[in-house]
Amino acid sequence: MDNEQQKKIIEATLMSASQTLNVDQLLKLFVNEVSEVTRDEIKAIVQTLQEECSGRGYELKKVASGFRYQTREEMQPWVDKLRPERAPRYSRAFMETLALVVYKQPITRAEIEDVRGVAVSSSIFKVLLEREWVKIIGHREVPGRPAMYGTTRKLLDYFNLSSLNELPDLVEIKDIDDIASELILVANEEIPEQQQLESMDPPAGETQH
Amino acid sequence: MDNEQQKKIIEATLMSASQTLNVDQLLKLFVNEVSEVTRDEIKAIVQTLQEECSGRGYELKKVASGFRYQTREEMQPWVDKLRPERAPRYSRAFMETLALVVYKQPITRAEIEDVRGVAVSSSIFKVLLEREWVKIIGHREVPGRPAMYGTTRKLLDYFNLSSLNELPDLVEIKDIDDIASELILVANEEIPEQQQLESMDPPAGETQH
Amino acid sequence: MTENVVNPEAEATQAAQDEMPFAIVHGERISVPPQDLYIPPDALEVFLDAFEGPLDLLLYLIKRQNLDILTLPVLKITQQYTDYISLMENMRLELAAEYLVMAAMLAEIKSRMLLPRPVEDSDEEDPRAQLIRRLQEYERYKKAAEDVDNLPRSERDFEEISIHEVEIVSEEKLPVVEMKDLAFALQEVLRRADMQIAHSVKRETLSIRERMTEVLSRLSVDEFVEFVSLFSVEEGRAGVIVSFIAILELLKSQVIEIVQSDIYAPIYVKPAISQLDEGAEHGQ
Repeated sequence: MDNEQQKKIIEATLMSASQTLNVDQLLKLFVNEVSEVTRDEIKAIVQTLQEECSGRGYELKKVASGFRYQTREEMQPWVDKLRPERAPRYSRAFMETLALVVYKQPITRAEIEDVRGVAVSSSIFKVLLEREWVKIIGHREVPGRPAMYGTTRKLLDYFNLSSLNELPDLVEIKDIDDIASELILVANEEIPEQQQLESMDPPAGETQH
Repeated sequence: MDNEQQKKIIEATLMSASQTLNVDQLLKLFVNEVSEVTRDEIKAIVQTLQEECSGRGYELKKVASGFRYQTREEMQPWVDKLRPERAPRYSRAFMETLALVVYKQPITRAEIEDVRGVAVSSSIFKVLLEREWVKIIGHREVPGRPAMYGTTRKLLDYFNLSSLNELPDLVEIKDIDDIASELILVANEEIPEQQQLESMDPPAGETQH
Repeated sequence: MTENVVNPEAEATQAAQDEMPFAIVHGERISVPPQDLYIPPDALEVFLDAFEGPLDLLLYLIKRQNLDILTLPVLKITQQYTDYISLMENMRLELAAEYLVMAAMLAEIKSRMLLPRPVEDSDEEDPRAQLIRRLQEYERYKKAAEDVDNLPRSERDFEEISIHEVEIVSEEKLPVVEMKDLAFALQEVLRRADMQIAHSVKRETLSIRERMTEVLSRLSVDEFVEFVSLFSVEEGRAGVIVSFIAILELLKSQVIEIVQSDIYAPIYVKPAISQLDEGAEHGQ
């Protein structure tokens, strides 16, 4: 079997797959075949296929759990024209809860509620767990042993990411920062300097300017 | 919008569609657009897309209700390799019927029904005959001249046996554990890989005949 | 979020972005809800959904004040906040509870700012700083939620492609039968048969059964088979006996017939079909 044939097989498989496939899964296409195919060869073929998508309406994308063909984003407004149903919308409460799990995992529900200042409805967790975007990754060893939540590969897949690293950075909210520093100035006039500074230091490592 | 862009839109739409799309539907992609697209142009674009599939693992196929991308037939055996096969199973009635033919041949349908205590559906015999595991080897000379069934060479081949004698003699054994252990012995020696019992370790080079 | 939420939310956002559409004199005490915040009571419930909680509301109010938290920070905010939740209280008690906690906190801060600070309290953190840190953290994740929401998303921003698979009929999809299954099936059916009646299931060696099938198979091809040809010497004594018993069994069950035209003439075996036919023809 020549390289061209292998490429066609991988292409047809990825095109018709209803889920992402990784290199290990693609390797299984060629087990027990006379001509052995290596991981590196699979990778090279996938890369060739990716390059061949250039200038087409679709692309071969690498996301967290593997590779998949998908339409290009700029095509979506057009593709949508033939679709009667709309993609689901998610509420702000849902997205804020999700963002907290994404950026502060592992995190308990109480911790989420603490940051948001409001109770998180059970239905939000139900949907997050049902969609397998979020999973319970352990329990915090405090009274009640609350579940700690973390994100899944499926979530990354859904948001077209291959790793959590690709998420936008948590931004420093400038205005409030300014408020804080100005507050220190004002406060410094009122109370002794050093206590103010201690209490106002932003948490280490999160500062970015 | 140039022709290239129209082609990409049609390509992405057909690729992501869950059903076939015809020219009329594809036309709807471009309604209310500044540059009007005609039916003939759509047809020409689709034809270009079809030609561009040459040498690929998939094709753009025209079927009765429209166009759809699909895997090439010669790719499908490969694509199928990754599909988790849910092994179909035969019913208990089927297995008991087969067992009776194997162990009590030549046997008529009435005799099988007699032992099983219930009627045997015709479909079971149909499948047994279609798989060529069982054949009619004669007729019993009683009223109605019922067919007598026996097993075939093909069945022995399937179980990798050279003679029915190599099947465990089960009639007298009442203890199911004995059967099981006896079967494992037989299986270890005889059964080709794909039919092996899950519970069993692969025969470590001890095969004997 | 339901459809009717969209408008108020958009308005709220709009208002937050605008440079104070209604003039509020710097430092002026506010005794009524701000104009752009005033909602007819029957619309309040809808409006409430625009905020994700007390921190969200507080953030909004601070932004509306153009971040002028320095000169009259807590006092003014507290005023607005309490005005706001007093409206809310009548409508949505269960929601109002969370907002009330925040109001209490604001009131505490306000009171502390007013009171002279005792020396021993100097260890304590400025309650304003604590509140600001909470607000800061909340806003940070509020922004993160927007960022995540803006990420290209399956279904909304792109489609996963899964083209049609041509179906090919493959014979390999036939069910797999293991010998084990066969044996268990027999065991099961015999056990049931035993229980039903005294159905006699005699021990019969498979070799005889198999030979019976073989003999019948040959007879279905050739009508007449020479008796001797059914035996093969290579099988040895045991094999010959098996064949012989098989033939006797077949004879006994009237499946076959043995004919010999003359003494010492070759013995033939044939299917018993003709016997029944003849019997019918001759009236017995």
